[in-house]
Amino acid sequence: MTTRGWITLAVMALLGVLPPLFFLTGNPFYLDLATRLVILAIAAVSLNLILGYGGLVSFGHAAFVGLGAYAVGIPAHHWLYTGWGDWATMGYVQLPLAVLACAVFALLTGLVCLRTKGVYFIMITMAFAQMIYYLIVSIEEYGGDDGLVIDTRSQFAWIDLDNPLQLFGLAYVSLIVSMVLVRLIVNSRFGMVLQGAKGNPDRMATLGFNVYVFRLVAYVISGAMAGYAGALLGNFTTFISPEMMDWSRSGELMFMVILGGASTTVGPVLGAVVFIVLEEVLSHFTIYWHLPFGLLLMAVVLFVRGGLAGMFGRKED
Amino acid sequence: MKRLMTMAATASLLALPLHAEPVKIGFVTTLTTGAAVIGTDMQNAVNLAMEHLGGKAGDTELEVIFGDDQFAPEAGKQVTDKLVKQDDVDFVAGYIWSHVLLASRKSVLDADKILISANAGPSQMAGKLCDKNFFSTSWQNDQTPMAMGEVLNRQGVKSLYLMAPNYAAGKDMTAGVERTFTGEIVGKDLTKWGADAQLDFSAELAKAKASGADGLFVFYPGAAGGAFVKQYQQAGLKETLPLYSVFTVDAISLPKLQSAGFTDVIGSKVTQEWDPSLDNAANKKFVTDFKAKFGHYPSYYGAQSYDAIMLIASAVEKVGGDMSDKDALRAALKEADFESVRGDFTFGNNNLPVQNFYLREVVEDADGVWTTKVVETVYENHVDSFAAECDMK
Amino acid sequence: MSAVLQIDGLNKSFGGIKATDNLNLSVQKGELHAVIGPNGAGKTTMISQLCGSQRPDTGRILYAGRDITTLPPHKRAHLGITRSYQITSLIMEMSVIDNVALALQARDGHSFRFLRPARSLSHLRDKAMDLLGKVDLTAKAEHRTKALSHGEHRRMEIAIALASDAELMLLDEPMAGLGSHESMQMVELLRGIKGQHTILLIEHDMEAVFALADRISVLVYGHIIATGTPDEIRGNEAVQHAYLGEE
Amino acid sequence: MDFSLLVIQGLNGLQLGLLLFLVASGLTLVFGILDFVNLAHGSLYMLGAFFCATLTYLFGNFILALIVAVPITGVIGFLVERFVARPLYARDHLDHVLGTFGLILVIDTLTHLIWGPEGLSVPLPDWLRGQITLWGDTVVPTFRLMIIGAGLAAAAGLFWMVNRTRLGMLIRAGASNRTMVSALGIDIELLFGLVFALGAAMAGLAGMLIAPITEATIGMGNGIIITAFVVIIVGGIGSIKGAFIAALLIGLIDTLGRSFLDDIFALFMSPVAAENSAPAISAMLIYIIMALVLAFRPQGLFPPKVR
Repeated sequence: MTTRGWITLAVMALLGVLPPLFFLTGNPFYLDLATRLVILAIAAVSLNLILGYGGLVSFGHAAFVGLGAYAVGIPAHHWLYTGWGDWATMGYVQLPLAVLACAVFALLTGLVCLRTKGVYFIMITMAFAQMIYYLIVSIEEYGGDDGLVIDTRSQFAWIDLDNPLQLFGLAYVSLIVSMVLVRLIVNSRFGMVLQGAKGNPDRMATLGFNVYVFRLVAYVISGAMAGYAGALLGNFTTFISPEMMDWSRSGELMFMVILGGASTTVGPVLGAVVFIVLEEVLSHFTIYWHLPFGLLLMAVVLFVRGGLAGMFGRKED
Repeated sequence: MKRLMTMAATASLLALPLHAEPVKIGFVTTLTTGAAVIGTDMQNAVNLAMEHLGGKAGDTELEVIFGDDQFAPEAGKQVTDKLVKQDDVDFVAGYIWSHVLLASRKSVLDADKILISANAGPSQMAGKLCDKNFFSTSWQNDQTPMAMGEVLNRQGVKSLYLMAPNYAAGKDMTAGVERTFTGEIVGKDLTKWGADAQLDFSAELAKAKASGADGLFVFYPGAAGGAFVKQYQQAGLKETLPLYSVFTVDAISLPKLQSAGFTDVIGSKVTQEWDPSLDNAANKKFVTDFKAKFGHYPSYYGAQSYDAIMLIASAVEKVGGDMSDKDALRAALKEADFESVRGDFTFGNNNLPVQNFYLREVVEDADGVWTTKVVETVYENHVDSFAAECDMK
Repeated sequence: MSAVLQIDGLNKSFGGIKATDNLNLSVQKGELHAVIGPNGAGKTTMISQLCGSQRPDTGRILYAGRDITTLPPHKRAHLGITRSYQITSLIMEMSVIDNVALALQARDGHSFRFLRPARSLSHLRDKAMDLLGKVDLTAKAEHRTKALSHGEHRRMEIAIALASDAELMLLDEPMAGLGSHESMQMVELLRGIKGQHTILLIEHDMEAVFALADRISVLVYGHIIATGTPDEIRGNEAVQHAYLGEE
Repeated sequence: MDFSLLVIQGLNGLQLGLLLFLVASGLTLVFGILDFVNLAHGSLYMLGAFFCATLTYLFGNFILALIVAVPITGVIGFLVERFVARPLYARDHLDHVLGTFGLILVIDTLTHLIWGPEGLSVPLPDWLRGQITLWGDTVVPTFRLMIIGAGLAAAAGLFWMVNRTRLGMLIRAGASNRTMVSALGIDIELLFGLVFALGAAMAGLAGMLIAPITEATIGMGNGIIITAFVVIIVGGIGSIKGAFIAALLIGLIDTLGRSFLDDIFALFMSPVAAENSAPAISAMLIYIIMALVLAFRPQGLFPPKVR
């Protein structure tokens, strides 16, 4: 196994074992922190599919996360206040709804966004995210700017999401599944085309690939995965506000991917770990924690090419 | 043997208060972004209260841990979670913003801790979502603008234009003035709020002027207040469209308005439940010491935060530092047996204060510093409109 | 003989400069047709229009009798047109064999497969190894493309063009930047595939062109001034004047 | 709606549009010539406001402070180019976005540390505090007219510089062809630094002009930077003319949307729903416009001729 492989294994093992230990030793907050971390890592993994492997710099990925969370919050809200049936709180309804809503949103916006290139793509993905942001703000029923309290978590027969350990477990397993899924996709024939299009879209077109369609499919898959992460996030925070879709949140997801190492399996997870832990540690010491944080961000961009995962061994995937 | 055990038990009971853990208070407010100016004022008042208490409630040590909500509900909820779960605080107090309080509410109440608002007063939490563990040392959002509506009626204002930020409290505030104002509301604008709030009100002011209203009612807390008042003066609306504001012209915005020389604000009238000129011993001590220590007048945010700490201290002292008996603790809190800067302090059925609301006027004090003084009492022992919707007795 | 490629009155300008000026050309099935011309004659612009990455302002391009003037590149590829690039245009981050396998994958049409690892598909891998053998790159198959030499890149281009098994191959200066030994290798390589595909070869290396081509067209200022066998072109005065004379 | 209100809102929109142009012009120059995405451009706008506020208190004169603060902001821009932007030129846009995102955090926090959280208000001289009567009861604040005047003057100066001077010629040449400029034997690094400084000074000026209205506050740049990006994308990256037209367009649409959208919505929905949704929808308008423009003209309204 490669160095990178060992690191992946070590990171995932620690991530699976430490948080429950924290919980059992009377530090429930650290389990919460880890749950948030793992959920954001899923979103980062999904972003890595298009950003890392596809070369599509989406600056609006937080919109999918937010939409996914609202797909949990809105049915739960109607269940409580407007008498929707119990089906509205079922996880089997809410999670697929989150995935589907984000897939549709990705399809519709991707159709337009993918016509553009480079920085135009960066900005138009952000523009669509801002539109969704303001759309949610304008809907008074769902709390507008104030956000929406999710009174009931998604209901499943076999798992109780009100139990922090079980919620973490679900998030952790989801993370592993999403990592495996992305790895399979990028190594498949589809993934080869996607990566080829990142390296040289003109060449791919002359070979006979309709690059636009491949990118669109990747964009939809990535959006749907981020939506799933959003649904988990909604269940975790039991609160959702448009703030979650702000462009700076999309920037944070991008940072996680780049910090950890784009187009590597473990990169986004590593990035999420470092990001969340640093945020927690620095903000513990000072309210001015954005200063060291920003300096670090600049240092990573300036000096650490290929992210943290890039520092260990050659890129093999 | 049995006697020995009893003695040991008695001894340990006696020893308990001495060795007891300090009672921890989490205090959530805004310490970063432009709104940190409010948070800093609250933080100062809390520290002053702790100083006045000598860090103790009776024999029990008090410890305050501050949390920064970054002016965002999600961040506020996160920091609340941390205070509840990691720092294991017994009280969570503070909260400037209604939407932050609404987002954080569940985290505190689900853990069976005591939640005390030192400012935010969203209507839901006074009514349907009232809770035996939730107390407030401020008000319900609607009350202050209701008092203003009453003042407007008395002054014979016939039509009114409303402006407020587009968030929970902004909606409550406009609803409040509409509740009591008997004239006509000719227009209303809700503007973008949050970390990148709209601060240029040119379009809205032009609309307000064109509406031909007799008066302009606004609610712009914090830094936005100063910005609004300036633009109001620059637009020259003082004669044609008199300004009636709540939570906008205060000890936060006045120093900046004074330094920038916006003299138009002198004489403008606002409603509030507290004023630095209120004549009681606790208030005199608070205002004098605050000014001595921080060099400027405290705001009502500070006053309410001071009261929140004093309320907690009174209850902790009553139960002898024993945080395990929640019923006793709640009863002690409900008695509100402390020296409030507002004078007498009593809770209504929904654990919100039943209190006076005053009309106050911006004046220059003896040292030439701009501040406010009480003109008249608008409401006496006012109960908020949502108390009836609360199930608690 | 039938014309595989027929170009009628093609025009393309960039901000006042006519890169292609009323260009007419016909390429017969199975021939190796070379296009020569001085620098800036508009050779690459012509290729770009043929493969669809640029659109002509006016004119028509017929492929096997069908009008393909407005077809996007990937559709032309499906019809059997492939190109190599003058400036090496490979996917540098990928391995050599992956580059070739992608070209094969493009042809076999099963690219919306999401789960099965592409590198485990023997029908693609084996064929790719065969092609790499043809261009003498077997030993470098698993190397990263970036790490290869310029000459090796040029040979990869040919392997990729072969992989697409195209009816019409547009080769844009395959000898560009090659040393004399490498050039000879390339000539041999092209001689080996000549006749199996219709080839439109754009090349500066006169020796190679006259050794390989069945017919030659001379492009000057975006316009074809002469077409004929190598001998005819050698003897053409206009060509000598306009082009060979300048050399 | 009456005519007088429409005129006033038009002026308000013009004022917003001109401020946007001042921010966007630097952004589009830096983007067009240096091919550098500078998210931290908004921080220069904020720094301009804070410098101007501090100097106003120091000198006791707003105009003097403005004149001194503009070059200071330019110098800051020059330094940002030297130490942050230059090492990133060879990288892709993603690295630019992340690097300057970090810079925003740093500058915002430093501002908090230096000037405190409460922000600074900027006192205006008496002659700028009043109002000017256009006709009848149509009055506008003097200072807002000054913003319009200063904005137009700065725009005219920029157009003159870009179209009539040697530096401008180089800038235009650089926007369409970088290699050509370096082939001309120009000190390309100095040119880049100057372009960055010029952009910073323009953004700083915008911050200085808005500060007496809204105060200098932390994070004030983060709202405008996104709008400025929308402006340059709609206008076409690298095009000053495009930035100007798009800025005015977006300034007007935003202002008119805020002014009249709730009345329009009230025609087909309940007044309460209209009040609540109108502000958000009017905020959405500019993004909708951007998406529409990009959907039909993926390079913006005035794409640079050759890239």
